[in-house]
Amino acid sequence: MYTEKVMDHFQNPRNVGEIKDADGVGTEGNPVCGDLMTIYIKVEDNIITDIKFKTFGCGAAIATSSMITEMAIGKTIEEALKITRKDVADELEGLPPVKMHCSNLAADALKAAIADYKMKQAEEEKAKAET
Amino acid sequence: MIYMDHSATAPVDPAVFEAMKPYFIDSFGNASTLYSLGREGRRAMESARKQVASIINADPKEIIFTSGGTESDNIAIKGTAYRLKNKGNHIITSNIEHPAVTETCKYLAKHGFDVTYVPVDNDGIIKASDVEDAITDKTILITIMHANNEIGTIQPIAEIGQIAHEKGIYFHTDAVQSVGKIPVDVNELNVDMLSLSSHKLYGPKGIGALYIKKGVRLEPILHGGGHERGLRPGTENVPGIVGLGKACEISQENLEKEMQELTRLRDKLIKAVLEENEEAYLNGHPTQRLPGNVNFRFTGIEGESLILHLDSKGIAASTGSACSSTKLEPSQVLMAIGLKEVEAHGSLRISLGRDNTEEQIDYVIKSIKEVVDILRKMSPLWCSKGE
Amino acid sequence: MIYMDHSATAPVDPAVFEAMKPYFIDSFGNASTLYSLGREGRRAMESARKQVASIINADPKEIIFTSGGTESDNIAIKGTAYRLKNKGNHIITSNIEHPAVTETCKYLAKHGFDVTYVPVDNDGIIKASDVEDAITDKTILITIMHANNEIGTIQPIAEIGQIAHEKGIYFHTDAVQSVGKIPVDVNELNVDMLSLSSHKLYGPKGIGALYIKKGVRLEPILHGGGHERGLRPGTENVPGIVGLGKACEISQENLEKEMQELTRLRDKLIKAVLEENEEAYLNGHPTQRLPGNVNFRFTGIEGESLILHLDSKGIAASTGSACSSTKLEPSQVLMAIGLKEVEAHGSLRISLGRDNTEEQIDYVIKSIKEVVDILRKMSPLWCSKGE
Ligand SMILES: Cc1ncc(COP(=O)(O)O)c(C=O)c1O
Ligand SMILES: Cc1ncc(COP(=O)(O)O)c(C=O)c1O
Ligand code: FES
Ligand code: FES
Repeated sequence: MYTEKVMDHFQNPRNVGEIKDADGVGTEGNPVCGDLMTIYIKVEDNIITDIKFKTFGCGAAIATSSMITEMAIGKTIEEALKITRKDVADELEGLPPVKMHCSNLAADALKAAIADYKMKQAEEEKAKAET
Repeated sequence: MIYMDHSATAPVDPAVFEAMKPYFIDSFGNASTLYSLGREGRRAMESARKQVASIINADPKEIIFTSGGTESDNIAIKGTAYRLKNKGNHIITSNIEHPAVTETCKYLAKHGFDVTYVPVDNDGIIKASDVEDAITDKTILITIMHANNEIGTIQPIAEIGQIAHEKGIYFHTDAVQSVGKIPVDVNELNVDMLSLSSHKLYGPKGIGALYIKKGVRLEPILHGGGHERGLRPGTENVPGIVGLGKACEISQENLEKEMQELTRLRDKLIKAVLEENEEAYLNGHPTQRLPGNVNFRFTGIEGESLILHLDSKGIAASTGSACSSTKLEPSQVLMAIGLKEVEAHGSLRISLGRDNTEEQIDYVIKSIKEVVDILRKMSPLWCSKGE
Repeated sequence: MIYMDHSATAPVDPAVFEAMKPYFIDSFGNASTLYSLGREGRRAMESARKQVASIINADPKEIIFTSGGTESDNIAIKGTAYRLKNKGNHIITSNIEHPAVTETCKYLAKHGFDVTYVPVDNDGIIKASDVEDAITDKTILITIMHANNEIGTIQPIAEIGQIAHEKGIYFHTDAVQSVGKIPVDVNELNVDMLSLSSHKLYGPKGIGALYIKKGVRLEPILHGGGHERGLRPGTENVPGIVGLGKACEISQENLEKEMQELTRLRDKLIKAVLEENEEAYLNGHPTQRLPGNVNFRFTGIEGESLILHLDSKGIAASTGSACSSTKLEPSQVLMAIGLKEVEAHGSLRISLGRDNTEEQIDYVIKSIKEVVDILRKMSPLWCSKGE
């Protein structure tokens, strides 16, 4: 039921792990199936320079996590925010219909990590401004 | 390939295939015709009926052939409900039945019937007294499975049968997972109806049987040419029927030996996996379970990923029942034994069969450890505790 | 043995058997599982679905697999009736349908539905205008067979479909006898549902299909694991499905050639028997009939005796439909074309197939003459006129 590309990313996931001093961390749970994903990003000059993930979930969840990290790395924050679930699924050469929601998980976790980064940025700016 | 999903389906035994073969091309006659070719088919069918009856200690007249376990369950449950609807509208079942039973009960619940779902304990066992307590003067049917398809637990059918019998309530058991795996005797079990399915015991797919105790009357759900005493019309699937008969004969002959060997392999597998993996658990009862059934869960691991990784190592296993393999909800059976959603998503069912060897078990033990380690490395639910 | 009862059932084509073989023992996986073995089964199933769709010019998504013609008919008719019961309760059918349709309609008639049985003319043909006249504003379903199983008459399905279509009424046809025998195109026929059965076209027994036009919604009659879009739950009979697919492919390829050859043999048989035997008659329409179907009656002769005598000469034929071969009532189809009871008891159906040869036809012509003469010698109905 999965494409070869999905199986490749599932079996050899890229960028598995954590980033201890991440600039942004996003965790999303999928209400449909109870799966869970955390994405860690490092950002330098508005560009995602490092990205890692941890996922508890089905084959599609793991493959989409892996895929989105490859797609996001090297992109600016703005570009990364434009990655949609459909882009992830397309890049994997398709997902079975019942598994389309799995790509949500990846897109949402990335957005959450970026939001976390922006929030931290804002806090830092605020702290800077106050001093 | 190492096949360890015998609860989903089993390969046809070569001797079963040999028995079926003549009925495809040579003795292909319609069993309801008058001429010799048709009579050959009928004779073969009637001797298969004896073989099926024998494995459950029934009379051949008490067996009708169906297209499989699902149809047998449907005929038994709807057949009773429609027949006895003027007597009462209450049905008792459990909360760990196969969808063939659960969905049929849900359907009836939408059409004027009341259904009580008796719970199981944390080991997955039903208490006969809970069934007894659920009985009302409107109860017309109790349907409780003999052995569960996911966690392999064996239910106290004889005890429940005794109760049903005393109260004069029809009692059906779905024995799709137990026939050919453990002793099944319709008299000892005190059942009025019993479903079985050929492909679970090394027979062909698309054929099953329903035991209907003498005197029990059911309303048919299919209508047509009056075959199988009007309860199951349609041109008889002679090769399928012959295959089912032969499969029953072989399973009956080897039952004792096979039970012993599978129990030994099962217990070895359970012991090793629980020892070698942190936070690994056995779902279901430790001993009151099918000889070939093992069902694990591993904290922080999701079932589908486990299955896919094992597949790439050449091992075929499953998360639970085959029908739910493309569904997203957690297993109802695992929820019923009190697991949390996230735990219920992480199960691995390994169901052994007569073709499995000790070396295969060793390889599976090793592979599970490897896969569990890989998946835990990428699990956000594990890292938080592991290191 | 000379087999001339192909309308009852046909032998499995050796190429069909070869196609099925791998799915019994090697690729036996449950088609609903995740691992490779299960995926093999699913792929085989989906390519069989294409083959079945192709022979009736449908989309593969419009095909569900069932356990045979009887179940297909039941799902179509009950599925529509239960689904649309709030819209209306009137069903139109004919008086020459197979019991799978007739008995289903009778059952519904006992449960609040009104059924109109449209008559046939003396040749066994339904008039489309009679169907039109029977329509009321409560009509929810018309179910008329494509080709009759006893007398082989081919009905004006496209014309009836046109009428049903214009009035927005669901139209089902039982095409169990026609698929693989004459061209069947669901678009040309204007049908919403169409039943077919594998063993009638050299496929295995115990498998069939139902075409359900895109957009048509039915209530299932079996409940369970959600297979076949929830309309036909139960572990998929992969070898059976593969066999049906292959059988469709072969029949589609050879259709034109086979029709021509069978029509030639049929007409030779009809001509010779009517010429050589006194008071021999053809039941059904002389040309608007299945290429392989012949149905005779001989004054003063009872059908069962005829069949048994022919059997002892090595010829397998039948009195009519196989399901009624052990019943005592005269054929409803023959009564419907206006025969007297005693005539309706005396029929001989010879249904030819792709394995029959010219020499066999010659032998059958000779044998019929001999048997008719023997039986007439001992018939009180004949001696009174003959000499
Ligand atoms: C306990 C139980 N009941 C019923 C069934 C249905 O049997 P089948 O798939 O042969 O219709 C199964 C297997 O699928 C089962 O495990
Ligand atoms: C016209 C017709 N409809 C339905 C059926 C039923 O098909 P099956 O016996 O495969 O269920 C038959 C044959 O028996 C038939 O000839
Ligand atoms: S099934 Fe939920 S993320 Fe894949
Ligand atoms: S005399 Fe034999 S069936 Fe009537």
